[in-house]
Amino acid sequence: MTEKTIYELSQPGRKGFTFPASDVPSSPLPKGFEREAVNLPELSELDVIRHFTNLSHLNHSVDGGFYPLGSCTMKYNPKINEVASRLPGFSQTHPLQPITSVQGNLYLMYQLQEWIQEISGFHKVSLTPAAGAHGELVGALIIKKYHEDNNETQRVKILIPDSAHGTNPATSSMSGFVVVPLPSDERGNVDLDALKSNCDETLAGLMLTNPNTLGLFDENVVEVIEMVHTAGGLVYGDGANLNALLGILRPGDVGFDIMHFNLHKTFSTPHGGGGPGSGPVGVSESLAEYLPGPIVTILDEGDEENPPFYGLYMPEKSIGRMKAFFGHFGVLVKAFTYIAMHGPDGLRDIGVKAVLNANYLMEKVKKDYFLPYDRICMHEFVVEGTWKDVPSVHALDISKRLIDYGFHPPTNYFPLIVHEALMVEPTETESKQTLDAFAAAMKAIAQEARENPELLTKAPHTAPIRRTDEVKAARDLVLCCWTPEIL
Amino acid sequence: MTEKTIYELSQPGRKGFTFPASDVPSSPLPKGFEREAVNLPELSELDVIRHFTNLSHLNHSVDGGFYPLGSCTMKYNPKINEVASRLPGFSQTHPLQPITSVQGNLYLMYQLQEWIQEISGFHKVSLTPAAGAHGELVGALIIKKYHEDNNETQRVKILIPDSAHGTNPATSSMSGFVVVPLPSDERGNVDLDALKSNCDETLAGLMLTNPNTLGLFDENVVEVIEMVHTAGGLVYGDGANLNALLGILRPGDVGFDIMHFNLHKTFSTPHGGGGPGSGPVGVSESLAEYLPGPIVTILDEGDEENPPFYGLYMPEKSIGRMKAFFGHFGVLVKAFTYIAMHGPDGLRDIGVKAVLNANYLMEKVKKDYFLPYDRICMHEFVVEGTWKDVPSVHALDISKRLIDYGFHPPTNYFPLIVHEALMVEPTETESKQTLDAFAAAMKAIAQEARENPELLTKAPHTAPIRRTDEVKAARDLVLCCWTPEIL
Amino acid sequence: MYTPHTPQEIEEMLRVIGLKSVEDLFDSVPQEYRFPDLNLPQGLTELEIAAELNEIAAANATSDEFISFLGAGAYNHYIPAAVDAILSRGEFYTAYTPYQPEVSQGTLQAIFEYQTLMTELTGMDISNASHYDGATATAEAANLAYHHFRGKRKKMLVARSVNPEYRETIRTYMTGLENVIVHGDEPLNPGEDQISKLLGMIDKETAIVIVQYPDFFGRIIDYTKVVEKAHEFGALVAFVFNPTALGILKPPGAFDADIAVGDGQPLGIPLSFGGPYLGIFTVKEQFVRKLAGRLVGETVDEDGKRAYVLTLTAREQHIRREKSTSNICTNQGLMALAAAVYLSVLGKSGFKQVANLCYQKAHYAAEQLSRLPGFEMAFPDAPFFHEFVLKIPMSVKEINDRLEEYWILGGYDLSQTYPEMENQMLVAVTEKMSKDDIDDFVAALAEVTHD
Amino acid sequence: MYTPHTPQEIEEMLRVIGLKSVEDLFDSVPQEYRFPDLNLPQGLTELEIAAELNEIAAANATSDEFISFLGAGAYNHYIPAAVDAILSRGEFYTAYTPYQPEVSQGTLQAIFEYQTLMTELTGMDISNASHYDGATATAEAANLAYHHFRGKRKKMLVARSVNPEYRETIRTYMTGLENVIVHGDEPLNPGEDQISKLLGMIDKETAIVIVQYPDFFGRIIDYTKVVEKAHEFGALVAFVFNPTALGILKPPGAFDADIAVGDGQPLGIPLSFGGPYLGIFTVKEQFVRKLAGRLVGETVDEDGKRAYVLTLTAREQHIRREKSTSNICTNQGLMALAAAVYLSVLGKSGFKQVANLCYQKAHYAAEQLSRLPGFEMAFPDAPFFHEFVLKIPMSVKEINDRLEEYWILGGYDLSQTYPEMENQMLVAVTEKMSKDDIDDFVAALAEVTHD
Repeated sequence: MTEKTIYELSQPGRKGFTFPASDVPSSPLPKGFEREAVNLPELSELDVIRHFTNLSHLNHSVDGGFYPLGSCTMKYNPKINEVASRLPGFSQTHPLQPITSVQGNLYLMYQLQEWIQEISGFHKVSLTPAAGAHGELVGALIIKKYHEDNNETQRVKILIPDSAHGTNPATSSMSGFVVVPLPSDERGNVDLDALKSNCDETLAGLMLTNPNTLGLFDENVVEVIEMVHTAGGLVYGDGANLNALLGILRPGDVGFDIMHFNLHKTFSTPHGGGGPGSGPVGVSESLAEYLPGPIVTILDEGDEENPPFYGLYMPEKSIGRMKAFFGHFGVLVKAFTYIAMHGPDGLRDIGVKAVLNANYLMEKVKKDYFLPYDRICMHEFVVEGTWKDVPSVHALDISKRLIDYGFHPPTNYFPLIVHEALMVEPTETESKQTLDAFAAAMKAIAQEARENPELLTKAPHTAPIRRTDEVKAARDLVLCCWTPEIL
Repeated sequence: MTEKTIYELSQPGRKGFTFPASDVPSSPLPKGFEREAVNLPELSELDVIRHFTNLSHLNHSVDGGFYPLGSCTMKYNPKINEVASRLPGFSQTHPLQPITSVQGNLYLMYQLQEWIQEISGFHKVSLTPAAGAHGELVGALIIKKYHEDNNETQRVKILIPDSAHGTNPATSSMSGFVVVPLPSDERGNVDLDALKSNCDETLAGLMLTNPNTLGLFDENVVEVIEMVHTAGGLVYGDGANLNALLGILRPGDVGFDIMHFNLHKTFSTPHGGGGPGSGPVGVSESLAEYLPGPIVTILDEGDEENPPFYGLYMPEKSIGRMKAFFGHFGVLVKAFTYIAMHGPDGLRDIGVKAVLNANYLMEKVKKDYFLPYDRICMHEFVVEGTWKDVPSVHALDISKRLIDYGFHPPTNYFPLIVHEALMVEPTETESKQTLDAFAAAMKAIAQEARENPELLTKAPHTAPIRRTDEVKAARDLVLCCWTPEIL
Repeated sequence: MYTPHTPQEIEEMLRVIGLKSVEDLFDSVPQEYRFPDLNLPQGLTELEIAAELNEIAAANATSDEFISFLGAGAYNHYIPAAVDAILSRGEFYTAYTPYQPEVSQGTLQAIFEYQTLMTELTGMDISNASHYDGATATAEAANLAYHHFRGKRKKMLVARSVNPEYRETIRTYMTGLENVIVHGDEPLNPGEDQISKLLGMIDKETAIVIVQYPDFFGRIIDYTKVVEKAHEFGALVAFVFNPTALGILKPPGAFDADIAVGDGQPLGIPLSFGGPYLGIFTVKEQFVRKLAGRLVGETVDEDGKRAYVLTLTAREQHIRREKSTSNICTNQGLMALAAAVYLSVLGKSGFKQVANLCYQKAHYAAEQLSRLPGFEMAFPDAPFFHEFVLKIPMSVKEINDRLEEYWILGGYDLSQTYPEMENQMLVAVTEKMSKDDIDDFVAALAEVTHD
Repeated sequence: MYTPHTPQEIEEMLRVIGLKSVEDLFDSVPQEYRFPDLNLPQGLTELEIAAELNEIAAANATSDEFISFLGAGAYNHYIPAAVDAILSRGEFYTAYTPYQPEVSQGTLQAIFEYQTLMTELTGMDISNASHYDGATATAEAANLAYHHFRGKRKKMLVARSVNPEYRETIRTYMTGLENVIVHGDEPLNPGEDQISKLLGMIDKETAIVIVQYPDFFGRIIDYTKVVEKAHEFGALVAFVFNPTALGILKPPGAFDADIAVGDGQPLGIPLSFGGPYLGIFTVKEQFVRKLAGRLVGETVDEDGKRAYVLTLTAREQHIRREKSTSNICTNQGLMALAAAVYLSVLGKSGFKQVANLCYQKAHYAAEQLSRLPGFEMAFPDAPFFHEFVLKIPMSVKEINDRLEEYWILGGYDLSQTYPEMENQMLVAVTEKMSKDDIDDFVAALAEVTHD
């Protein structure tokens, strides 16, 4: 099953592609800057297609099977999305064209801003952030700039619950804040006492993931936000788990000040093997002018005969640009398509079914796996992937054994507050039959663990490769087809 | 690896797709014609995509690996072809639109007619036939009508060499001819004596595959055609093997009267798992008016400012329509693209490299497999898939064992004149590295046959399924997801 | 262009073969004809051909830009994005006929499912793996009947209301068979009725009666009596059906048809200027060994696992050679896959919905159009599906020329194939058309006929 | 829409959970905020949204319809059909970050190959698995420098000839870091030279010097002295490069750059109104443990078979949490795949050819344009790649407005970001443009400036 690399497939002198000969008089290349042809592989188009087709077969994907990777919301990506973003009217527009020539694009972005505002309850949305973590950074920088503008530069402390996403602490420190972790209480909520003791004049804000990475909705969310606000802090909501709240609750309504939205999770744009994502950010009214831009606005309302005329603006106190141009437009087209197709009822249906699926699966899985926080969950749940009577078996072994059953493993070892965590997010697009099959596999594995633990500890048995030597990878660092000798 | 059927995946009440509600007043359905909803499966879009994606993984394909299926010309299908036929300007045109509104389509078809004429040396081409066998039928019907028009209805005999394609006899009898087989001589050419003895006043024609299914060019082709013509017969050329002749020889030049062209072989349009093909037919000048139509023609030559104006016509003595509309237009677009990209030099390069690859591979394979006609071949060659010292091993076993090496088997047991035939056509798009790997596998299998014949007779070992029970399939006829009880 | 050989490799390969140059490979080709100069334009790069194709395609008017009321055998339906997502997978479209079941289960199972879907759709027992298109499938029906009676019944009765191009195709196919007579489709005399005419012609020489359902004019006709009389005389009956119509209409199987054929283009296949489409071919169980084309059957592999194979191949031309009754050796594989994916995506409810929408919108259009001064329905009493004939106050060509200014492609000009139907337009309406589109059409027609 | 649940299944699932209705699932959500009414348009079917999207897209002018001379960070190159054939495979685009190597070797090996291609292209030692775009990759370069010096060097020098949007992005990123000063990119004084200015500013406080190559004005500048002086003071140097240019130009590695970043959009990624693009991030070997973003490394599996994994993950934010230097947790996976396929298809000869064509055509355009009365090259002595600055006799906006009538999108108006560059147009020319296109542009400019 080992597929050669493109360099191993390369043959000197082979040509896969030719451009037309030059039709203009020749100009000499600039002296002193010449180089030999770049050492690229030399392949035929067939070589390339066969290589990458065969590589594709080594991947698990949503199109190929169940992908219950917790907190990643691996829902089905409708095929119409792919058609949408490839329409030449979208894909062939240059970002610096005169705005008169891209009114279609601007209209679409404006609508998407409005829709995300309506869905989330925030006052204003910027579509520019490139991914969830990028949106988080926006949020942290807004908190920073807001306090600076209010001459409260002593506010350097960001509170982060231990049930938050892993990026939150990194984002905070990247923004120059001091991170203070908050413990969870026995129901998985933020510990209110710990919160209270941190509500002082150094408090910049709280980064709250709700539902949190245990899949639990914080029952005290209103009180928590109130406490932070009273202390002069801002509350950032990590929107990575928004799928559970569509049509159920608008985070802006309960007082969140800032939130990013992962279009590649909640709004079905494909994950692409790790990107491109898209992480628009919404804020409350008082923070609207801090957003990164450009943002689409209506320059002329139009009338019965003429549609509105759209343009771009940079908010007055903006934290600045987060990237070139206007965000991941191709991804925005897909999210627009998805929201337009769902409408208010369809969106709520997503939230309801995501939560229904998670609870149904949790109910079945918890018979054989310890569920540390046993209450109604939202879109995902976390069980322990180990048993006292089989100490040799770990969460990782269960994960790898699931591969043999045709499933992608859940998220392993996260959140850190659950011992040997297995974090399962089924999403709303999976059927009861698939959930039943997964639950049956989990049950079978629990039995195998007792009867033949090697089935787990040596798993996977049917994947393209067996377990990998990660220590060697980090020690012998080979990061390209040939290891530079200097390493 | 067993994938459920769409009916096994179906759940009562599940909906995968919805149309807009009706926006017109309702009309009652006609009385007496009502039916219950058709018993179609009830699936989500994810169910459907996952099902067919997983099914696709059970196929060998050119995009996935070497496919040396003799006489099928499984060459690489350039990806630009797929883009071409999907351009909305092509795919969204209705065949009955006014010709003023489809001048682009007609121009493309006209060019393709002209180009195939130039490539093949025929006077006139009709693009309507849907596949090779369909084109063959056209040929046979033209022969019939031609003789009828000349009041030579006694010409009822079609000669078919034993090295011809399997469809030829069926085509002839479908057209009301009596089929007379012609033997091959020891060099694989048509036996001239046998031909001569059949050249009488009942001779309607000869169906000649050249290069024939042994991959050999008939060295006496000029003489053979001459003899048939002298006897008053017509010569039909089976164009299935035209790939070997591109830029090498124009069949029309050596006297062939009629020939079909497999666009899905020679001109790189994909085989589609068994269709759609496309089988345009070319004829000599005296037969031009017999072609099926419609054919594209220039109605107005135009001038410097105006392009020519294209239209359709039905030839005067046409054998008639072979299908609705004008042929497999979507396939024609791909063939047009391919020819336009190659030009005269590129086309000859195809012919040369196809023959080079076949001879190189033959040279390597013949060391371990008996080659009954040992001379320079054209695009393919045929060896015996058995050895006297291992009588238990058959051509089929070698084929199945090749699957374990990642290759599609060659054509088995055809042509009939070679004992345990393995017919190998590498095509010009495969690299020397692939040919070497195939030859190495063939060599290894020859050794395995001696050392461990079960490796062959029980093969394949790594395919999605093992060998199938074809007797049961024909005896217990299950042709749909549930066997009708009447069977 | 797509040949990977480097100069060095060519040298090495020639050395192995034992030749000096690639030209030497062609010594058996007559020298005077060898290596002709082809008078073709020089090859284009991908960049150039892509630009040229865009230009050529732009010279057409498309059903996306125009509102089109053309049908007459090809229909402008919505194709869900999921269909092409599957069809564009290289594993499907770069595979060939599944001769080797061990590495072709994908194609085989998909066709097996297609066969199942077709039997459900038509109410027939057996479907083959498909033919080229509706016209050739219809011709193969006549061919089957001819061989069913071992050539002894020479009369093929075809209704005039069968698609004219299909009738032409039948005639072409029948020229290969001895003394076969195709008729029944002459113009009707004034007051003559198609059904009565056919009934009067059926006799013991009749091999098959071929009718269309809904017919070429869109009419839904009850062929019960035709089937009864045909069976009384031992003749076969073939229905040419529109698959979308079967979403709401009683299927051919329920009429006791022996054969049901049709074009599967409406099932997820683009208009594409007439092809490639899909020939659906279904029969009663008793004809299973007589039908032409591939069949996929279920069986087991050596481990007893379910598996699919091409079966009853002994019928086919590469085995029976001159004794086989048809020379067809491929099916329309990728198009059959399209239909299977289309019907799977739409499912039970979606398919009924699309059929009903076509019906409802066509009826609204007919209602509105027939109110225009000078316009009337040609068959006011006949129920119809999604197509109908409109008598109009001038020539169809003239009207259609004027409609182009309104970005409308008018209906099919019946006088092209039915000389007796001057000034009659065959109008098709599908689910893609909104009420507004229809109203625009009505308004445009009012304007252009008012001038 | 895409939820598969049937009413019966919902019942069964609720019974297993022990609830009466799905509403009961949300008891922990504050009641007063639960189930808000969303003021959104009702959902559309696929047929409807497809039509609406076509309409929206049609409201744009595209680079297929217009001849476009816009560049300035995004370039209109030809994308071989093979690229999207691979990118549209569900196995790639519906997979996620390859956390589980056993079922992600496809993505992992593709990225490993991407990393290799990027090191070959840039002449650098190490490439990561990609960043969001060129701007963020540049900002991450500054971030790396900041952390490399443990926050002790606060001065980030950026040339004014670096893409203005990249400079803005650096500034935004730097606001999170204490007392960092970004400068060097103030408008030049008359007669002042960018290189001299930078040379004059480099000191022992300088963490990094960031230059662009070719620069934002298309100029090919020799930064040898900048690198020497920076290294003399222990500072790092980052090159912001255009990948196409590296097809014919000496790479950043050859200038001894420490970091080379750029936007990979020209490598097979559609313009798509500005994104998603591809941030290329490459470094010298010594920074391998300091660069942000994913890295794929080669290793073996338990059977000793070659395998790929995400490696050095200990650097990443989900392990190091607040101690990590960047929060980036995805890469731009599918875009990196696009670049890998693009470079594999073009190969050694094709990539050189495209770079050379861009160069030649741009030079022809510059030659022709600068001959027009009132037009001149802004930097007549500077070598340039495929973009150049043209001084024109009126405002760029005015000219561009008039060019639209000629189906031409004129070059970028530099006065938008460089107030000192009134009436100066940045013109980009790629291989997609023919001599005729360029001549048309010249003729159109002659006409619109002649009026």
